[in-house]
Amino acid sequence: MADVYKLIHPVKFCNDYLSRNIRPDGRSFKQPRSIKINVDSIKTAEASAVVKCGNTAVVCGIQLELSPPKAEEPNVGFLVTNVELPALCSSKLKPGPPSDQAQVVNNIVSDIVLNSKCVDLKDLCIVPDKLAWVLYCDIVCVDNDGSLVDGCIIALMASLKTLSLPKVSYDAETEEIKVDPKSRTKLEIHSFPIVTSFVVYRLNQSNIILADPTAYEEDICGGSGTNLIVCYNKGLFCGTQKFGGSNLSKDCQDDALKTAKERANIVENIIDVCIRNHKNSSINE
Amino acid sequence: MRDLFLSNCEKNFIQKIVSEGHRLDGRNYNESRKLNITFGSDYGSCIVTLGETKVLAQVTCEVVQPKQIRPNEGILYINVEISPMAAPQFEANRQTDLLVYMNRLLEKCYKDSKCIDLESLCIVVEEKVWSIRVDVKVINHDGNLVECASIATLSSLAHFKRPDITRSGDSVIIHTLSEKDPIPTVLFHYPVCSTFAIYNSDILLSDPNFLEESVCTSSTEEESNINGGLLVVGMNQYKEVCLLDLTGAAIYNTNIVHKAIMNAADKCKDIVDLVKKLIASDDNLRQKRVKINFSDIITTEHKMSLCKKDLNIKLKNYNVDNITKIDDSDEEMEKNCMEISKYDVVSAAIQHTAEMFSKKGGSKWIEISSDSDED
Amino acid sequence: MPLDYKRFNGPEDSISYKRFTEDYIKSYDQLYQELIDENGVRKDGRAVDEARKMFAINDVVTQAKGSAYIELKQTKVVCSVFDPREIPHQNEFSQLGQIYCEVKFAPFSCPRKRRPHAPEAEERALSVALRKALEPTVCRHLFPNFQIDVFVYILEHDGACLAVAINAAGLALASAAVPIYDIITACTIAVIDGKMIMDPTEAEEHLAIMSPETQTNHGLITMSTLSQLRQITDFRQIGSLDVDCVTKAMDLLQKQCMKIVPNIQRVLVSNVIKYHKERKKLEEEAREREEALNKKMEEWKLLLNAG
Amino acid sequence: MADLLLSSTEKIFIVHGVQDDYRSDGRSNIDYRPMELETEVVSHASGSARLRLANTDVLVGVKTEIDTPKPDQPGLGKIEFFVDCSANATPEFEGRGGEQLANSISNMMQRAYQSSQAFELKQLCILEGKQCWKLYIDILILESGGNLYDAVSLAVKAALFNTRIPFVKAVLMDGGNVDLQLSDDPYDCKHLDVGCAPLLITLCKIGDKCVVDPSAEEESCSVISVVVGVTGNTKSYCSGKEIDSVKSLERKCSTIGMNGSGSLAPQTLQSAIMQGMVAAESLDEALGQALLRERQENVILKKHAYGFLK
Amino acid sequence: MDVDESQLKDFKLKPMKCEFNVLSKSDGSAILSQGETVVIVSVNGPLDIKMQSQSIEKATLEVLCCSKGGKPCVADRYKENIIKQTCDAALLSNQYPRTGITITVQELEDCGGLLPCSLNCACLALINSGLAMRCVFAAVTCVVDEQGDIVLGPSKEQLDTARAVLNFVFDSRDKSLMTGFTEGSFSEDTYKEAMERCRVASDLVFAFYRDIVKQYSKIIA
Repeated sequence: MADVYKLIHPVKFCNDYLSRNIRPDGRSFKQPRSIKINVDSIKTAEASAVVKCGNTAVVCGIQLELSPPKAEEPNVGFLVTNVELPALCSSKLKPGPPSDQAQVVNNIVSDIVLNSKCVDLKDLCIVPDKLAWVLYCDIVCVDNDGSLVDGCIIALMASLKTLSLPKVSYDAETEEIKVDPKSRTKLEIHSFPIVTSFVVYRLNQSNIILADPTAYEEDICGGSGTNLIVCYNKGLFCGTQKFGGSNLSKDCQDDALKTAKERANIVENIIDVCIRNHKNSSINE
Repeated sequence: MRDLFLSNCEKNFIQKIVSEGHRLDGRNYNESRKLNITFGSDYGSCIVTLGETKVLAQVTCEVVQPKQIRPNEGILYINVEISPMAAPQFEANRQTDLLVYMNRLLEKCYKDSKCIDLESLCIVVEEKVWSIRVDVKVINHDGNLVECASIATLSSLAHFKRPDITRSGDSVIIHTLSEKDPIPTVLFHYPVCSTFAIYNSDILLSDPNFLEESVCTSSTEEESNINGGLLVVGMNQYKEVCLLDLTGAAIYNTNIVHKAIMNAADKCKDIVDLVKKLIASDDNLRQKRVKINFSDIITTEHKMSLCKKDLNIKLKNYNVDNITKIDDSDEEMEKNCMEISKYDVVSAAIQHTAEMFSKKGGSKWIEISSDSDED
Repeated sequence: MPLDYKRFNGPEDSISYKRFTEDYIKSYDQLYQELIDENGVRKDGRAVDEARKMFAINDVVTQAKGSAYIELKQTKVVCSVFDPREIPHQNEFSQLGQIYCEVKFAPFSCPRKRRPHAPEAEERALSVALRKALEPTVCRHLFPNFQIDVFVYILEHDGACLAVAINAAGLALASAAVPIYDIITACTIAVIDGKMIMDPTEAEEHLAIMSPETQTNHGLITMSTLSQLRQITDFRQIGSLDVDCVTKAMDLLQKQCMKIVPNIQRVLVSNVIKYHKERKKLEEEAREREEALNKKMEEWKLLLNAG
Repeated sequence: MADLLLSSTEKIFIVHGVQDDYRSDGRSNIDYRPMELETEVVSHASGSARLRLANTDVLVGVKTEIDTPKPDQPGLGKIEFFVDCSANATPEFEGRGGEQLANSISNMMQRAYQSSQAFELKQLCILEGKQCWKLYIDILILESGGNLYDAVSLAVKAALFNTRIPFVKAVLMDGGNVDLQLSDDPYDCKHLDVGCAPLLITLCKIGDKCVVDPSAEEESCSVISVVVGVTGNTKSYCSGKEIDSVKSLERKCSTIGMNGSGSLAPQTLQSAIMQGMVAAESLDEALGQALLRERQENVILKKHAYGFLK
Repeated sequence: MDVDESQLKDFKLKPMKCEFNVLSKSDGSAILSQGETVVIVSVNGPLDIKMQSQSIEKATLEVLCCSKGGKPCVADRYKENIIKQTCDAALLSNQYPRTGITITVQELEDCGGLLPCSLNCACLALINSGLAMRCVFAAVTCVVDEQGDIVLGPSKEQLDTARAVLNFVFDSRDKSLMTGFTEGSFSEDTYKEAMERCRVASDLVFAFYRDIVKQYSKIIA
């Protein structure tokens, strides 16, 4: 019965719930969905993480390659992030080259990584002007049920935190490169950006914000994807994006910033615990 | 591209007034619209306006690996884009016939005529060369895109300066503009295209606007249009033909091509002179550290958009002088012949026949004639 | 290759670091010894004819009509199936429904190299093979002029990925309630040096395709079957095998495919049971609510009558 | 594949004919249609062949190029197949219509040539890890009258047999550069060893039976066909004294695939494979003889080229 | 048409110059310079579009951003998205169901602050096109410099050295936030202060809009 109602009167269905201070999936307005993280589950990647935020499932894998650095910036390596939204993750996507929406998400994720300066690209240079690491971070969405950017950043950070670089020796004379995959050094991560997404919903002449929205809630609120993305990084904000949806009032904004801050601490903890557990279990093995 | 339809009324009207010696905007047959070239703050960026037609061109360069068959030559790449900004009938990111046609014409005119010294763009043979890319963007399409785009391409190429480089051993250092003065591109000659609309197979309209272009290439209901077409002539400042292209119905009158070439020769020289003059003055200003910016093109001119001043319909002034001037193109032609060039084109005594001979000997007589008269 | 303007690109000439490690190139014999010891026990401890343990669940992708995730140790595959939709850009009526299949590898899925984002020959070949396998399975006459989209995403490739993709697609089709004739199952066998190796890993597959110096049999076979109907929907062999070897492998594959069927069935049945239970619970709750409401109504009525 | 419009009565006629081992053009179920083969038809290619199998017409050109070998296979050359379904062949190939068929044919060929027992890629190596030959095999389908796989594989084998690659000496210079020395004499070439190159045999299941070399009409009566790639016997491709020095090799399957939307019973598949092996054997021998004769004629008689006029 | 600098109290924006009707073939067009950054925008619509992209509820908005030279890239899609979502919220697009509206943005000069300039120019072009709008909008940029001070209307050098760049787009009716996007890191207080300052500064932009429209409407009348 509820399904039919939802299908034929999507807005009213949502209104009915929200006017009773509850969301269609039973959460309160600012309550995010539960998060599950699994690191290093994909062996073909150098580092990897699988993250589930509610139904949204994201897999991130990092692969390492070597390349001479750019002529303009000889002491800088490369960090290439790409978010892939394959057709299987949502009924709105069709197979083919990335849609506009996928490119927008891709750009947001890459901007956050750059803005937060979590990886110092100079760390990735091996021999200036000759050799540098290229980190290919591919983030694949397997199930898109809203708040995609949150999941992407969590997956990316969890995998970056577990990444270690093998030792490379470069012979300047013969230009010969040797890599020893057994002796590895951990990549230093300088910051810890965590993203929380919101949608702004207009309900009876006033605006409310919903944290960590599902795909259905995103649709209802208009625009494409989430309306407000707040990135919190160790005491500072590094990037807020608001577009589409209803206008944001001051109260809502304060609420959103507060929620994002709280959630960032929790998520940070979850990732750390998860990585620690993984390390312990691998030692025990 | 969405189809654009012309009413028969419009077509017939235009056909009629043209055959009576008028044009909708009051111009003479071989009168061009106002040409305006503005340069931007970067080297190699310019906006060219020809009447209401506006084209933006930007030249960029990067270091790439040369092609295997031409290891010591740089690469010139021309890319035309027509966005919905040009006119509502265009769709974004769609390859239209017009786009392909324009790209090809510009390539013929600038790449195939070898106007750029590609060898000077070589840095290290087989390894590094400059690749010069010209992006031509149509901002407003009111006819005669080819001419406007070609002037834009030429001006931006002539205006462009690439960063200087120093080679030390294996490595190549690319200097920023502040470190070392950039180098201009070497152009052997300055080709420019001009378009003519052909009406009734003997009337040439130079610089046709959008309406005139569409009418002369479309067919009316009663008579399938066999007499109209668009003729593009590309010529350089030495009055050498670099490009000749005809769309629409075939001409059965060779004279018209000669007439067009005569007209184009003069016009192209004027345009090239103007481009050179403007670039020189632009250079002067830059040396005086005057800031040049596209914001200079913002004026209050267009405030009158809905008043008569901006409407492009005008009645021609019936001056006795003006009327005689229309038909004396033949005299003008002969005057042109006196100019120094590698080739001279002389219209011969027999109608429909012209001889072309080279000054430096070689093959003496090349006869171009229409078969009908030879018989 | 033209640059992809719709993604971020790394430098053009980057190479995986594995190229510069010491043991990048190994000879055939070296690899052989690594993978199979003299007692015929494989690197991961399996016997030659032993398949890997399979983990399968369905309805993992909530946005899809039906979906499945199958794991054969390191091989991990997700598949989702969407509602039938009208065949796009088609001007002729098609009597039979069509199946559109797309197999994609994640960029990080392969141990040897980074996969490019743009579809490449191998992905296209796998997509065709998957469609070939599924076409005889689905009752296509039930939805003329419509197509069903089947998307398979390979998260990690450690051998037998086509077989796993087919199994996953079969499970996803079933959970999407698409009418099918029978449950489709598939598996792969590798022949190395004449030995039949069931359900090979990526390293074993690589060795099976590599050509030995001797003229022994080597190759790979993937077969998909409809076990109840005793039909083969697709059969793909590569390498160099004599006829006896092919026949023998076919028997083994058939048996193995049969073994997978109950597993798939169990997943499907458990799902139905789960759904049924949930439904019952919901109905129960609804009834309780109604009863409570009725009771209140009665009370009100009593009050009203009394007042 | 080319969709012919056949009425159901026509289809029944064909199916019944196959049942009685008597096909609509008078052949039995194991007969091939007449073939015409000519090599060296494209003068700019290193090797070429044109094959006409009744109404199916295929042109194959082999181009050679020097390339660097793959890093994980330093001692092997490269071979690549490209199929072009020309819109001349049938109107359905217009635009991107033939793309899928072209892909599946080139895929099948690539797989058939994968094993070293089918085609020895080592013979294309110039200098291990540095230089090798890369063969581009361009297949043009000029007319499609059924049984494209078989025709393509025959033409490819003929074109490879006809291919000559120049002798090249490679010397490793200081600093890892390679110096290539090419002989001045353009006739200083070697032939490739293609004796064991595979042939693809299509077995089309019509009714209960499988037929070889189906015509376009027969293909439209069938929902499933099996394609078997069978390696050749080097012996059939040697002349004179060489025959004794070459060991006769057992024929093997280098690839098996299925086409069409139907399915098969295991027994049918097995018998189809067996049938394919038998057909391949006679086909391979016939091809060998024809090619040897053609080569001899080329050398001795200055053979008259027919080209496409015939 | 420059904004009178004496009008500004303790802050100033970059001088703005604008012209309407620059393109004869577009339904609405505007060219705007903010400092040295120049953008031209054309608006076409309501247009007839393909059945597939039609919506029965409202007009389909399509935004195209063209950089001056070189190749398209992912960042262009991001800009398009921001402009699209902002214009979508400002337009009364449900008045034009089953049609399309195309906004094309062409960069002419980029000396920092291209996207805010594009947004303002798009708004002006929409005004010029005469499409029904719910409100107009103004984009204002400010940077947090190395000392932690907030600077409105930054120059190119200030943008390059800034610790953070914050852009806000405000609604003309109640000055509420329609769109916002930032670069770099900043504290919550800085964020709020920057937003308030930009909110006040948006008045200048709206005044500029009014000024322009007045000038043009006088002539038409």
